[in-house]
Amino acid sequence: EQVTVFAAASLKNAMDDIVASYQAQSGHSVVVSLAGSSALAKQIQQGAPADIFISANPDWMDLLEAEGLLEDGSRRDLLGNSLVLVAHGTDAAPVTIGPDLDLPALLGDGRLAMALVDSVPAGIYGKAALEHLGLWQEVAPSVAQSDNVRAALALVATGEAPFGIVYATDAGAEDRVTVAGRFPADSHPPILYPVADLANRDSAAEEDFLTYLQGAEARAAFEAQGFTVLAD
Amino acid sequence: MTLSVHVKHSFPAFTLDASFEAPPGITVLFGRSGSGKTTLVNAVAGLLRPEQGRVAVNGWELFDTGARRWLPPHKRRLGYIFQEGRLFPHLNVRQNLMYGRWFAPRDAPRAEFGRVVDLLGIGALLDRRPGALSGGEKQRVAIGRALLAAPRLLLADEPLAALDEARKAEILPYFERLRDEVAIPILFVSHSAAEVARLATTVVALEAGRVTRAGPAAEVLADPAVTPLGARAAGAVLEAVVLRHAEDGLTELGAGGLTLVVPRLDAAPGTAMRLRIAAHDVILSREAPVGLSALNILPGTIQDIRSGDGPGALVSLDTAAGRVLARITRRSAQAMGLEPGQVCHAVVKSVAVAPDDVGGGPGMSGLRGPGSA
Amino acid sequence: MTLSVHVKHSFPAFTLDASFEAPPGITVLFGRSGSGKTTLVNAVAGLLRPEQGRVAVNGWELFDTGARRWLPPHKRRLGYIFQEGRLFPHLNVRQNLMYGRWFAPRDAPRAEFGRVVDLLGIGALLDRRPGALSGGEKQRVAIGRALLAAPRLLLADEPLAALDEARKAEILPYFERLRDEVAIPILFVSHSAAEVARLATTVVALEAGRVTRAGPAAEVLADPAVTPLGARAAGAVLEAVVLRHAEDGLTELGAGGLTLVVPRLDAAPGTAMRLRIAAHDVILSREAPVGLSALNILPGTIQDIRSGDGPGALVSLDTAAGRVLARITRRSAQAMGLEPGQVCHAVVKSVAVAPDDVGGGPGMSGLRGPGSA
Amino acid sequence: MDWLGPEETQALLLSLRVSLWATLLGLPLAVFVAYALARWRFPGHALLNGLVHLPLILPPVVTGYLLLLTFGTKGPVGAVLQDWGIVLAFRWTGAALAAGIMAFPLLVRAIRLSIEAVDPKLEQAAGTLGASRLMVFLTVTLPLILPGIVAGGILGFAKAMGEFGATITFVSNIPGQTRTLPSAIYAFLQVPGGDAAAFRLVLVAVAVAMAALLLSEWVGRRVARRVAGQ
Amino acid sequence: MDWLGPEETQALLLSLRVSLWATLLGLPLAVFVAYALARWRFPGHALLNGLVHLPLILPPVVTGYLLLLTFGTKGPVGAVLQDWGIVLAFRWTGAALAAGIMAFPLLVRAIRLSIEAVDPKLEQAAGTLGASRLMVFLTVTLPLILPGIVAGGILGFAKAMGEFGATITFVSNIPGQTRTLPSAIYAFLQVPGGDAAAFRLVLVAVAVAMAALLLSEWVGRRVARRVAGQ
Ligand SMILES: Nc1ncnc2c1ncn2[C@@H]1O[C@H](COP(=O)(O)OP(=O)(O)OP(=O)(O)O)[C@@H](O)[C@H]1O
Ligand SMILES: Nc1ncnc2c1ncn2[C@@H]1O[C@H](COP(=O)(O)OP(=O)(O)OP(=O)(O)O)[C@@H](O)[C@H]1O
Ligand code: MOO
Ligand SMILES: [Mg+2]
Ligand SMILES: [Mg+2]
Repeated sequence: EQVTVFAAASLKNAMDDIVASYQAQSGHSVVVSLAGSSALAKQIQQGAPADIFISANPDWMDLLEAEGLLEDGSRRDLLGNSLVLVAHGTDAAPVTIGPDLDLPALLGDGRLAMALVDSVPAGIYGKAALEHLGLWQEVAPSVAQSDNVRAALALVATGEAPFGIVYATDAGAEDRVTVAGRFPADSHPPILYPVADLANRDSAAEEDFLTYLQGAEARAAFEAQGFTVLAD
Repeated sequence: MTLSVHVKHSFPAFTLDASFEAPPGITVLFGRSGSGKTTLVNAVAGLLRPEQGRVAVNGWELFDTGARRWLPPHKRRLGYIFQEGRLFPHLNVRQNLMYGRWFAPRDAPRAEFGRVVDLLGIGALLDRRPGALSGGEKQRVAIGRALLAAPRLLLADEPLAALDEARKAEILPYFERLRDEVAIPILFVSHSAAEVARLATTVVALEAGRVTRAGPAAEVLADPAVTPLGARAAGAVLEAVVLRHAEDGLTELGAGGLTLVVPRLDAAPGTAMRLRIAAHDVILSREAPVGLSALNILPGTIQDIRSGDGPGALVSLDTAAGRVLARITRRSAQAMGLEPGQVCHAVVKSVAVAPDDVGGGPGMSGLRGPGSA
Repeated sequence: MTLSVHVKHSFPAFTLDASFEAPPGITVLFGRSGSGKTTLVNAVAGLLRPEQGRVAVNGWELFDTGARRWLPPHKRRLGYIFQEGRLFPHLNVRQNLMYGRWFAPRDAPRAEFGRVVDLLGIGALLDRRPGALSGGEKQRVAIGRALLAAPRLLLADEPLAALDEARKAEILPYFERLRDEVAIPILFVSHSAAEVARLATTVVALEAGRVTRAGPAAEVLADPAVTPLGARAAGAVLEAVVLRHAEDGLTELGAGGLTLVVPRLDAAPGTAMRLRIAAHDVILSREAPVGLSALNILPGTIQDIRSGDGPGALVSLDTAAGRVLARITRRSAQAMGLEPGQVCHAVVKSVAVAPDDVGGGPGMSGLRGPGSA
Repeated sequence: MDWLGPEETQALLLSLRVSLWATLLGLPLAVFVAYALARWRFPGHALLNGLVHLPLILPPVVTGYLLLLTFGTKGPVGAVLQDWGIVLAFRWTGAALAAGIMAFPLLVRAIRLSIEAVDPKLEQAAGTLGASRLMVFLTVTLPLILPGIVAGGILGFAKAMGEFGATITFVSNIPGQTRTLPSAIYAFLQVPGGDAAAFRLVLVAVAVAMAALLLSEWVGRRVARRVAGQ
Repeated sequence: MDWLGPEETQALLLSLRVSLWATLLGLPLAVFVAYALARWRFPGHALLNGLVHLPLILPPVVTGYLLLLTFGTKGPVGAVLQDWGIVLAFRWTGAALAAGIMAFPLLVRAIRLSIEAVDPKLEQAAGTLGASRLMVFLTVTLPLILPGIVAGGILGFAKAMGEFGATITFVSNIPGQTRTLPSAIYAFLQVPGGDAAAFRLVLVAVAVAMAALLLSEWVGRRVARRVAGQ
């Protein structure tokens, strides 16, 4: 049997590993469509042949839920993530992220790279965190917004922007940047990746894979990429 | 009437308003550059939709703005030789030539491909593309393309302008044959006096978009008041019959009991011919001249002497062979004391009756073809 | 030599290998369609880079493959009248005409704009674009464009082919004036016997890419062995001086003590002229003829009688006015018992010396301009 | 293609299939539309012209979203097509539709330019020789605009090979069905460490497109020589 | 534009500025490149041709990334430009560069097609009349290819108006500097419930592009009539 998973593109590496091992052991086949959460959600609204949706953004999942497109009770918060401040270069000095951080001084006339602060989750979380810390007002004019976290990270990696705010999962694997500091978890709403079974058709394989996603092997794969696994 | 044309159309700076009726044969349209010849032909072809008018060929209406009838060009069964070639650049010469045939009805009478190709001397070009042909080569292919389209109406806009005299002399008889044998009506634009004189059944003169004169060729060309092609175009046409071919390369023709000598013609004795004698090639003599190199001497009676502003005078002479025109100076006319009613001799050099001016007469279908010209 | 041309070039199915030297004046290139005329002119213009050759104008080398010299076309100071017009579609007629002037050196002698426009009758077209001009109108604009470019070498590829006789008659004198007054070397392609006879200083005959005959016009045209333009081209050129203008519209010319009468010429008494008498316009008479309408009778001695395969014979007669050629039938020659050495009379109708065949002679710069022709 | 994994090979082959179909099916329609725009005056001319250019003007994501709304299984057109057994949503056919629509303005412009360069006098000449309007088009206009069709075709093919935004929005990114080369590249770029793999795929895309380009240049030159009549 | 907020008006004006500059600056270079590709044979012909088409073939994100690597302040070209005082990163100038590069293949193709349709015999004629190659180009070729330039221009302008992926990747999204209409639209589409706002902006983009299109049609028709010589 085949299971189609619509997953946020940032989960690619983890999903690749999980799917490979799941297929080997279950005999079912799993295809994963990777795109932005908004695109995937809209496609599901339009009747996409997806069985499972993993969103990088609770809002889109909320929407689908409100429209009754989710299997009742199937929604779980699968993963968590955290925000970090990255700096260009391999030996940037660590900073403490708190209300006292003089971010403007740190930036100089450089830019702070973020994902779109009003529409892309990483940007929304980042802005919320900065606002919570009282830093947003002074830094807002210096923010360069990218359409996704990876593009923001690329700006820091190439040195176009001296600093950026990205997910911890993204920062780890890029060796042209250093993690200068971590945002306190309470400085922003929890970063959640909800998963749900979609209400179109059901199969045993679908249930099976959902369970597998929350199992130990999946957990290892997710954690290897830097995610926090929330399901239990 | 074979060809009935009534066309009114205005461009910003030019108005065409032309009407004429023409019998079977070749209708030659002439007039100065910009007088509206091409515009008129385009209207007949359907490439220009005139504001008003009616054109019919052999009673078949091509369009009639009054009756709101309009045949698109491709239904008019035309062979149009354009003033500017218009060969298809992406097709080779052979394909250009065959183009019209693809669309002609199966049962249409077809010109023979090989014969047309030979006539036009384009056999060596068949596999080439038009892009690198010489000016005359292009024009010849364009002629071939129109001839091979099995047209019911042939439109030829200065088809021979780019050709050398020798080539012209080869192609002209083919048009005559179309006129006589195949009996396709032909609308032919020409600037050349020789072509007009030779081919025209009907002559239509255009000036600034209007027809200034239209009528049978012999009549229009013999009218001293009309010398639209220059003084050299005036002339008379005689009907003659081939008598015999002499060994010295000359052919003797009989016309009204008189004998005329011309360079050898390829026509069997007994064949009826049309001879054109240009007015400027005729010398008049009061007495029967002797010891002259000119072989043709036609006695006759002066009908009329017309003189215009210039130094010339046009004398019409009634001879047993028909009316002959002579263009002489007023001074000579005075010196010789010429008067209507007098007897006089027209002296015509045999070589002045050149091949260009000899054509098969109308109504002799099948007797002479281009192959024998 | 003004114009020195040596060109070798091969196309897949055609090879041009032509050499000639021409003195100042107009060099007329003729030959059948496809004989290589345009190719040769293109090589002179630099539009074709021949495999081998050298072209020089008044000693100025345009190219020499031996010396690896190559002037690009725009440095050659040309006025090229193309066989196919090539007007700039995006420019109006005035801009087309002025185009060459933009690039000519300031101090180049310039044809007067208004005069050229008047001559060509294109004054009413100046603000129009070429797209909707008639065939002849386009050609006239193309002529104007070349003339106004202040060229040092004029190349004219059948410039008059699309024009009516009247228009041709108006334009021809202009080329003569260029030849005589402005003294620009002109390479002129023509199929027309009248044009060749009238304009040519030098005649170059091409056949299948090779020069078959090249030499002074009078010589080539008077050579009965060469009748490349058809029998009608043979003729002789006489030098004459204007004597007086009679009231009856005729002009009397003196040539070697003999008087010739032609239709009125616009040239002051005393002006030297060149008259061409076509061989087929001459009748011979053993006796001095009387009572004939022909006004010009030139006594002379037979020099030579040539006859070819055809029925014709070409008789050269030495008269006081110069050599005259007569084309008659062999039959007449026999009947009249003509022999070299005999005295004979050439009868020429005055009107046969038509305007087309009268031109200003060489070396009479400034005496006649197109304005007075 | 040893160094391409099976998924990547799959993406490459899919991209080729999608782009070829998009171009091949788009061309006839593009020729028709270009002809109409170049030669006919009709009410709605400006509207049609605008519609053709729309995919160029809109951010690809918007085009994709509009496609999803229209041709999705719940969309007005998609539902009808589905009744006929034609499913576009989330199939490679839908990817071809998206690529075709994104490439369409490029096809039309190139072809229209060529049509406008055809001398109507040649078409008239064909008409006088008995060719109906359709035959004139087929025997004269069409061969003469071949260079434009080739140029438009390669432009469209290249665009289709690179199309991403509209495709991923309309038909998602399903391996084997709708995961084209650009979508695969996108996915690699979204995760840490994917750059190398992404650039390998970029090289593949470039190589393929270059090959197509060279081919089209060669064809174009032959065709042009033919049309120039030499 | 009452119903557009100040930020949206800003995005619209920025998009117009970026697209106009991208098109206007791209055109002369496109004419030069198109001429070289159409008329000259030189080593690297195929390479240049490929390079021109590259932005079409690559997913826009990749193009944007390559731009970043090349024209960023740390990139080889960007660093040099910065020494000259030209900064592209995070500036509208960079957005114009991205848009221009994405539009470039469209400009070049249209113009190249037009150049190939110019009868070299007219250029030769100009040469015989004394015009040097440059003057022939300026007085004959250029006016004759104006329809192609107009067509390419509008195509490029439309593409520039819609360009998003390369722009946002290269110069990010900074209100007033690099937040173009498509960036704004994209942002709205990323949040649930943003459709309405996005579609309002889409309508604005469409209206502007349609106006440009109508203008170009009108200009194009005038120019074509001029060139057709009537
Ligand atoms: N580019 C070319 N490639 C191949 N053959 C050519 C090329 N240009 C001319 N020819 C051939 O060379 C021959 C001479 O051509 P050219 O144009 O010089 O003739 P022409 O004497 O000017 O004839 P016309 O009086 O018909 O204009 C022709 O047979 C022509 O087909
Ligand atoms: N489409 C047009 N728009 C405006 N004027 C035109 C158009 N077509 C022709 N004319 C004008 O109408 C007149 C007649 O043109 P036409 O082509 O019929 O002349 P023509 O008798 O064929 O001349 P030619 O012997 O020079 O070919 C010319 O003055 C020409 O400029
Ligand atoms: O129009 Mo795009 O930015 O090539 O998908
Ligand atoms: Mg005409
Ligand atoms: Mg020629």
